[in-house]
Amino acid sequence: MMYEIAKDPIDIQSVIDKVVQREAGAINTFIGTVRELTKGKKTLYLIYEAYEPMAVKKLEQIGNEIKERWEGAEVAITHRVGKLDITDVAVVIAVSTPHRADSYEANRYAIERIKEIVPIWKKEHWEDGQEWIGNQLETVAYPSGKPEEGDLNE
Amino acid sequence: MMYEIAKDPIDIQSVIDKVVQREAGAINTFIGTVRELTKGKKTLYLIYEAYEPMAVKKLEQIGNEIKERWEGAEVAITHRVGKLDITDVAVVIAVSTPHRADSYEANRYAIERIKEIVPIWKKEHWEDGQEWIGNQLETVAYPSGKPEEGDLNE
Amino acid sequence: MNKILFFAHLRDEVGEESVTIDASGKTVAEVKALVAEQYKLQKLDSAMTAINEEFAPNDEVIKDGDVIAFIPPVSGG
Amino acid sequence: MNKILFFAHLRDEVGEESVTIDASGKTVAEVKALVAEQYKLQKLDSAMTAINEEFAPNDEVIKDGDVIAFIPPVSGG
Repeated sequence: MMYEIAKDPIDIQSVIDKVVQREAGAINTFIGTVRELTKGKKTLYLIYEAYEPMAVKKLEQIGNEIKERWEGAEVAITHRVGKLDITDVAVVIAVSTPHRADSYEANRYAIERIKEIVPIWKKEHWEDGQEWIGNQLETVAYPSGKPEEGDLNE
Repeated sequence: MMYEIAKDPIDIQSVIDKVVQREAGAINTFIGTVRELTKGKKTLYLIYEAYEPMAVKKLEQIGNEIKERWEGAEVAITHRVGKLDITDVAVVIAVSTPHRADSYEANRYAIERIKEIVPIWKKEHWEDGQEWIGNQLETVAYPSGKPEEGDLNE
Repeated sequence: MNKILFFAHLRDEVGEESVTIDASGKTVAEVKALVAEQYKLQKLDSAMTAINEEFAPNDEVIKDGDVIAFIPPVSGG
Repeated sequence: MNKILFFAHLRDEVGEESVTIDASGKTVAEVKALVAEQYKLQKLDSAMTAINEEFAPNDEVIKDGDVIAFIPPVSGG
């Protein structure tokens, strides 16, 4: 399974192993970790929740979009759910491509798309409260289309 | 040691572990692997050779350049030397930063700088011969300066 | 009948992971209005809707047995 | 005396990892010309030079004990 929602800690190496190929000279891996400070506010821990079957389908859709755009790419993504502490790994995205530039660009595309279309939510817990996070800026979503170049550089 | 030349296979997780920090929300990892085909020619294996003490110093210089440019970045780089087979890992670059965009950009900067200033060479072995690879295009080198934006997109 | 799934802040507000109603023949927009009123959900407008695990536009008509999910702005990654 | 290190194709051509000569007082450019002639190295021009593990310009003057390395275009990564 190249696309997974995991309840247990993610084994990074095993995600990387899924995209190893003889044709690849580059594997770019993005690891999203729980950061302690966001805008000066101290996070104690996070809860991630997913609409699991749909989330897996949407991760797969992202992988297919990447393979269409970047020839020879292989993609594996695992996103964790449940309670995560500071420095815990929330998501691992591994993309292998023949040439290095593509591996960076395709991987970057994946994380931006995850933040747009994959039904996963996080609840931040601080010392003085908690809140479900999501698009507080009321920015545009792209449920079926693809983001424009400019959207990748926010 | 954040910057290493290794004679044995690189443990990717241990390179990643070096850059974990509570202030980081992102760890970008680049893994350079030995690709079978380059311009239609079939590689059997590679030999990497390094001027080791200088290579370690230059990796450290790259790490310092990154920390200067991207605030809060942590960097670890391990490059392997010796005989490498197809799909073997030649280099692992891990960069953690508070925000994700920086982790991609800083990591990309690292691999481009490695290809400019770190005294490591590879010899490609094909069925019909072998050759030391290096700048066959006679492009410009940047021994002490830094590459311009355009140079990162080759 | 149709199962309706809630996530994140919607789940907290409704107090249920899912409810079952008869929505067949109604559009997504109509079901949204209905559910928003019944559960006093002020932010349902900003949620997208999925039918059978795929995003659906507001004018799509729901069939019997369709599983409807309201998807608040996502925050994975 | 000065140790001179060779790498990659230069090492193959010279047939040695290093040689020792007296280069003190000479510039990098002078040593390069000398070594190129002695070992018939046609591509030494495209190599950079390091003195004591740091890149050095062609006009730098070598001191006794300096370790000199010729650095062909690199190909790591």
